[in-house]
Amino acid sequence: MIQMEYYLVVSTIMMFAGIYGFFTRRNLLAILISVELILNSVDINFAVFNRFLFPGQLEGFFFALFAIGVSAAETAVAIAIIINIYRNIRNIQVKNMNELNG
Amino acid sequence: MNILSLFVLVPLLMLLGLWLSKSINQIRGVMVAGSTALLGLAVALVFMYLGERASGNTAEMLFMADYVWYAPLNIHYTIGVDGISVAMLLLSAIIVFTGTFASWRLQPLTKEYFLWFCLLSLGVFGFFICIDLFTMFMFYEVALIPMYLLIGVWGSGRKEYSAMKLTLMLMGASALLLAGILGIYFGSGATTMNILEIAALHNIPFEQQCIWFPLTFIGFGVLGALFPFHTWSPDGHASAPTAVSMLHAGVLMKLGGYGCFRVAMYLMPEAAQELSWIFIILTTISVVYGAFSACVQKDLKYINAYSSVSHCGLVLFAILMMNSTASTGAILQMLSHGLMTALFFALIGMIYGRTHTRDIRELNGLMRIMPFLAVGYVIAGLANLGLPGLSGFIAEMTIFNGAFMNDDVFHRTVTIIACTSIVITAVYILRVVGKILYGTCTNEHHLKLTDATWDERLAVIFLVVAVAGLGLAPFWISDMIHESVLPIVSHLALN
Amino acid sequence: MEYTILILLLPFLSFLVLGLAGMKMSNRLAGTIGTVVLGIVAVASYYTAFDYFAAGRGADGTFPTLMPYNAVWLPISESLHIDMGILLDPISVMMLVVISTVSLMVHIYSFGYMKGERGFQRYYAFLSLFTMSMLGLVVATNIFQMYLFWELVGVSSYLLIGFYYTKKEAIAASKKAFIVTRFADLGFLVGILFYGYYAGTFTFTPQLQMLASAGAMIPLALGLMFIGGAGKSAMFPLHIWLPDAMEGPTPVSALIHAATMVVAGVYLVARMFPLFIGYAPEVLHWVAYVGAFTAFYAASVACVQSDIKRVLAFSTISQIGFMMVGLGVCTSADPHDGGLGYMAGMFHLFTHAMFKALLFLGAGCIIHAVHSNEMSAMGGLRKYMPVTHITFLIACLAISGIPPFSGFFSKDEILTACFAFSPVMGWVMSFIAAMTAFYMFRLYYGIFWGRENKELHARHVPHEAPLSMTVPLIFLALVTCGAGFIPFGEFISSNGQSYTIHLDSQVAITSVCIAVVAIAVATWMYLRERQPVADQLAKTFKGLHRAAYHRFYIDDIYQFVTHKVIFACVSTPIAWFDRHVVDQFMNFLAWCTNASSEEIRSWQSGNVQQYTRVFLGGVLVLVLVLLLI
Amino acid sequence: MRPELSLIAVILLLFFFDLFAKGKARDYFQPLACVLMAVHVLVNVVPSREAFSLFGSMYQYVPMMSIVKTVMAIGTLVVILQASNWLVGDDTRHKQGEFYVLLLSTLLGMNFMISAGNFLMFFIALELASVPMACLVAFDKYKHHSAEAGAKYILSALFSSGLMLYGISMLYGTTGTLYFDDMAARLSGTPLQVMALVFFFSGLGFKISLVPFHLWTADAYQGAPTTVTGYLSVVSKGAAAFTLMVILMKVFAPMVAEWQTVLFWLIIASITIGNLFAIRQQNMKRFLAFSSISQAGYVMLGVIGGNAMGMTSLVFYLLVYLAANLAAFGIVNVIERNSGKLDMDDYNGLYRTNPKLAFLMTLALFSLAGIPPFAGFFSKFFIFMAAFSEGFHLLVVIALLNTIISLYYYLRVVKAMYINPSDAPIATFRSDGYTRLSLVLCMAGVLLLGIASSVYDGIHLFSFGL
Repeated sequence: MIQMEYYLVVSTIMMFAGIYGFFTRRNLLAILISVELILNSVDINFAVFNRFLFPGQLEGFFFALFAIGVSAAETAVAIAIIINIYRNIRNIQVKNMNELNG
Repeated sequence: MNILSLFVLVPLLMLLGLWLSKSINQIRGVMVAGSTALLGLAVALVFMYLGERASGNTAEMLFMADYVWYAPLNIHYTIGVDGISVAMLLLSAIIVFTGTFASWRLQPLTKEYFLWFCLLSLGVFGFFICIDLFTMFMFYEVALIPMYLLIGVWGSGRKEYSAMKLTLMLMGASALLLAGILGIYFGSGATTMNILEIAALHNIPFEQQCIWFPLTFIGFGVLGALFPFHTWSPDGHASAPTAVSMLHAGVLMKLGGYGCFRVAMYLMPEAAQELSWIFIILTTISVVYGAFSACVQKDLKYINAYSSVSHCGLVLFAILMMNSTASTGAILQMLSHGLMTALFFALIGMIYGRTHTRDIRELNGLMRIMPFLAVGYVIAGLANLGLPGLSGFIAEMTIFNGAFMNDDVFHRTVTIIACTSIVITAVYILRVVGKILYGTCTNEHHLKLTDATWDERLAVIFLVVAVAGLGLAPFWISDMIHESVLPIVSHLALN
Repeated sequence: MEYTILILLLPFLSFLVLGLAGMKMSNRLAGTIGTVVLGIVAVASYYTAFDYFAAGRGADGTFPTLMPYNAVWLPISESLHIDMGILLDPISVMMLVVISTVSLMVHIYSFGYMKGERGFQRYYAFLSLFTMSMLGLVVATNIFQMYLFWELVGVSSYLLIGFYYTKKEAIAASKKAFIVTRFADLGFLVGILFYGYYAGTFTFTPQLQMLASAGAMIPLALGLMFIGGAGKSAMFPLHIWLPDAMEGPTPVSALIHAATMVVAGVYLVARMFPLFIGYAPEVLHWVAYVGAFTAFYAASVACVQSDIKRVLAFSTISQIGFMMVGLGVCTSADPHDGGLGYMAGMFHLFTHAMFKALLFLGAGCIIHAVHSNEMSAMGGLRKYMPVTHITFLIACLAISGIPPFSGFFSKDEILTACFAFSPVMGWVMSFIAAMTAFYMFRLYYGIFWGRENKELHARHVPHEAPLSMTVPLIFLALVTCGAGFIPFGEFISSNGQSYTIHLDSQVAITSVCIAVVAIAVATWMYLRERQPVADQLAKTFKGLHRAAYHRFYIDDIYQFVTHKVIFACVSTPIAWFDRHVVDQFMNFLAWCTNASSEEIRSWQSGNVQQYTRVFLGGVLVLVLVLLLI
Repeated sequence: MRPELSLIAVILLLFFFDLFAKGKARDYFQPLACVLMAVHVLVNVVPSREAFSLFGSMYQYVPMMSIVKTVMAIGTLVVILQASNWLVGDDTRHKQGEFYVLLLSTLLGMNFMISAGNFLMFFIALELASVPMACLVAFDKYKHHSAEAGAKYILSALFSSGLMLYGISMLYGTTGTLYFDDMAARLSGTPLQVMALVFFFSGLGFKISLVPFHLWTADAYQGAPTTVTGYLSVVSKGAAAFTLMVILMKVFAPMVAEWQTVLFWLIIASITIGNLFAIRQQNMKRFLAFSSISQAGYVMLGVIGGNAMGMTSLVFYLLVYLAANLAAFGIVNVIERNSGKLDMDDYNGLYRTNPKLAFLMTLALFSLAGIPPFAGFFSKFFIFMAAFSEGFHLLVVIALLNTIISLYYYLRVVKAMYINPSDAPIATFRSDGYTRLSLVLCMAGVLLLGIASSVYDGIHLFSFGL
């Protein structure tokens, strides 16, 4: 029987892996993927908390489901915008995305 | 309709009229009508006030009216006047009236100029009639902000810099002031922001007073050119157009002294007693310091600005002496300084308008060229150095006598130090008069300059008469003021 | 005696009329208005004097003090208030007479002297203003009213000295006069403040218990007031403005800087005399010492000046010194026992006003004739202008103390008082009297005899002055001859009781002898064309001579103090400090804000990853803050 | 539930109009949208008095919420009015429909967010409010800046919602519920919950753009179409601020000390940093972005007190801020449309050529700077009062001193318009009717909201229930 802590460790690792990726990737798509990592780690959290701590109810699970759905929508929009950028400047490097600054 | 509200209504109507007016003559018409109406109102108010008092009405404030404004926040529009505010209203009306004529031929954007001008006077009048902290503060800021555009657009010299500096310093002060007002209100636990009620409750904890008193006093004091927060004044005055300097030095700087007295000292007497020595030192410095720095200035307006620092310093100095005589003197000094500085700035503006320089090294022998303005200047100067028969003398004498009534070494010393300012004043006034008016004119461009036009003459004569009138027959107004400062002073003396 | 109000009102009205409408009038009209008004005022004052003294003494044997008018002008506090009114007592009445007389003479005289001057109307307006303020000063019912008119006098003197406002020297002189006296008035003011606080009133008759409780404060107050008096009366070292004041028109010098305004200080001391005697005798003695020193100093300077008006100015200073000494040497209020000086001083004030005005007006005629103040331009004028010559001689004899001219009597009384006070003082003052005689006759000979400036007089022949100028001379000469026989003590004495003047024979003889000797020396030195002795002396005592000629450099010291110290070492640094420290501090705050905003610009790099880093960093910091604190 | 329903109705109507309207009919799109929004506003202007909750208290209602929703709706209406002259452009004309639908669905999301009674509900509403917003920000798809701004916005939004979800998950883990009321009862302020609070806070802080969660703001504001920027700066910010207050007061009541500390520092940081950045901005939109950051700090002053006065003054502040800021953006927008100029230097001498616009701009800026007699002064004063009454003296003084800096940069614009000379000022032009109408609305707000105390009193009437 695997205890909750292991799951939490995994999710936490995912979380910070995602954050690390977000901070370091140069490509917008890669960043998007890292974001997905973050969101999924959260989903794991919800599921695990629900399963281990409050087994009587389903709030956590549902939250996870909704979160997945919403994040999918977000990703879709993000990708649309990234494509738009690609149309405009023919690449999707983060470093080319700093015309607005100061 | 309460007569006091008219003081706010008339400027509003003037704003409306200016908004609608198309031609320069319509604008002038509106301004003359409005300012005359205000002057008439002020005079009428004086007589009504004296009549009320004569008929035995001993209330602290007369013509009181109270309209609830923001019920949830206990904010009212409460108005009422005592002798002090009546005197100040009269002063403001006179300055606005003369200021209108002093800016008779102003170009360009005449309409906008007078719009801001009216907004400024609206704020001033509102401030003097209100006895509700919030409303007072609101009108105070209303009076401050038009200054920026008036100086920035119609000014001269480094106008952007001066305007920005003046506005920021004064607004900074009013930020402190706002904190002070909130502190007073919540500290006193009053159910309204009415000054009289807060004073009557008289239960702001001492340690809180020690925080809010300095904030409030400095907040108002900056406008009263309190050392070392006076530096907006020379630049501001130097860059401002004539009528704006008049209004600013003549009326706006008085808001400072008035506020210090009516709000800071009145509502927080214990802290005033406790901390007065700091501010007495500061004001003594500004009295002497202003006079000394005026001695070596090259620009007429700078000289006058520094002398204003000195004289307004005397106002605050007298207020801090905390006895009825000195306080009466302070109010008299406000009146007299307002009138004579307005006169000074008016004349300087007129001279500048002709010679296009204010550098005393480039001016000389004007007495022969523009005798009217020159004589006016001499009179203003004599009033400034306290010639008996003109307004300066009575004010200063009352102040010094009052200040001398605190018979401890500290007060005596600072009083005597302050007295020396009258000598230094003589020095710089005579220096200027000798340099620019006397002698023979060496600048051939100045030789064919003309003397004052009718509108300028009107403004000057009006102010001269006011100065002389106050100086020759001070007793009635001094009585009026004296019986009005008594409640505040007795409140200070309570503890 | 309600009509006395006219004495103040009329000159004021004429000032207003001439000041406002003067430009529209012709010179003649303006002058006439001024003179006529002054004539009325003079008549009124004479009638007042007659009326007052004729009314006789009260039960206590003194003349009563009357106050026809006294009204509160400016309330200071419950107890203190500044009043405006008219106070009549012997000295004020005497001053009324003096001022109106001299002023009237000057008004008439100016007709001729100022003929065709630009600003004739302005001149008469200022004269009226001055007369009004001076009269107001002497009839003041309280010290503050006195101070008020005191200031007005100062201002009108300023205006009159600076009458020729296109002349550099005139401007400088007027400024100097005003500022120096103003500085002295500061003392006066503070003195008044002390007096008002401790005596509890501004009137001259405070309650005694108040004074008793005040202790050392009353002497202090009186001393400070005396500083004010010293300023107006040109006591050393505040005398420096008076010689320069000669830049004004000569009649003005006669009126203000010889007869009336400069004796205001003496009048002030006399006015406060009861308090001085009662509560501050030591201060009174200091008054005497200051007066004596001033008298000596001025006399010594007068001996070497070449500008005739300056000589007269210094002789004025010296004579005022005499009056101060007269008041100062009083040791009690009883004229028979140490109180004589009071009467003597007042008497000398009276006579001096007359003959000094005469001297100045005469000098005016001379300057009018030769268009110069320098003795070098004169000499031998006696044959050109006889009337001036005679009257001038009379005045010189009077001031030198030769009987039967008025100066003799008054100066003799002063000397008597001095000897009564201490022999040293007596001899010192007698010596100064001798110097007086000497320099006056040096002047006289220098003008009317001595070496004549032939070519100048050939180029432009000096002529006798017109009638309007000679008539006042003659009138004043007559007064000078007769005034000595006025039984002055009958009217004025230190305790108000009647006092009959009797000449102390040995003092009288010594003083006359000394005077005669001095005159003889002067004659020997300056009468003839060639003046070897004088030149020889000037050569031998070169340093002393130059020093005296430069008035012992007192003016230069003042110059140094005002310009080098006040302006260069105080004002300029303060102005600099204001601009570069106080003001810059505000700008510095603004600069800091801008600089910091430039500093943090990089935070907004435009890189979204950096944004989120900051985001996360902020979150973590907050968590730490909350958990650790 | 009324506002949401009527809003959904509006959305559907516009959606179908977009589907079926052809040819000339499409020219009535603009007026139709305006009318429908106006109707929506009118329908909801009077709130129903009593509080209630629906869907097992997933949806909660107190009258104040409805007031805020109405305020937001008014803001949206003004934005739509201002959008007209931009939408009729060639590259946007054909997608007006999308604009309205997206815009209004974000508004719908905000309405639900305000009334949320459960974290799931709240999360979905929040995303509904922010995802379409990204599309709006990137609406000018041929402009690189717009796309870049959209990308930055959506990425930051994803990141922040990730963190926020993480926080919510911890809350869930420690309390076992997602319902606000239950959670309030079970919170005890354990370290984990404190951490969760901060994570959650960052999510809303992102939308309100509080420092340090603000860095996307300037870029997004600058890149986005001006009308969208106005919407972002006023409506979404306001809704988020109010929601934050609701949740802090309802859910995190047991941890009041903690969130007050957080707010304390965030307020100081937001006001100061926002001001410091705003000082030297040239681009007007960017400038207004930073000013809105510091304004957000002032708004939070109403929250930190956590009392009724604070709530009232907060809503009042939002209303006034809406009027002033939308006026400013409207003017920036119309100038951009007519002259393509966006820099402060381009405004030099504006008063000579377009006096009316310049004057309105002045009033709007004065109101933002909090200068009487304009509404901004009152709202600022009241919000200071609210914070002061709870004893946050130091905080108020700091905020007050910051007003000097803000005054400085607002005056910079005034200076440019009135004082600075210009050889090539913006040419005189005549703005279209919609814009004028919107400006009139805003000016009415700026001038009257303060003087006429009835509005404040009205809001005060409903400030209960939290």
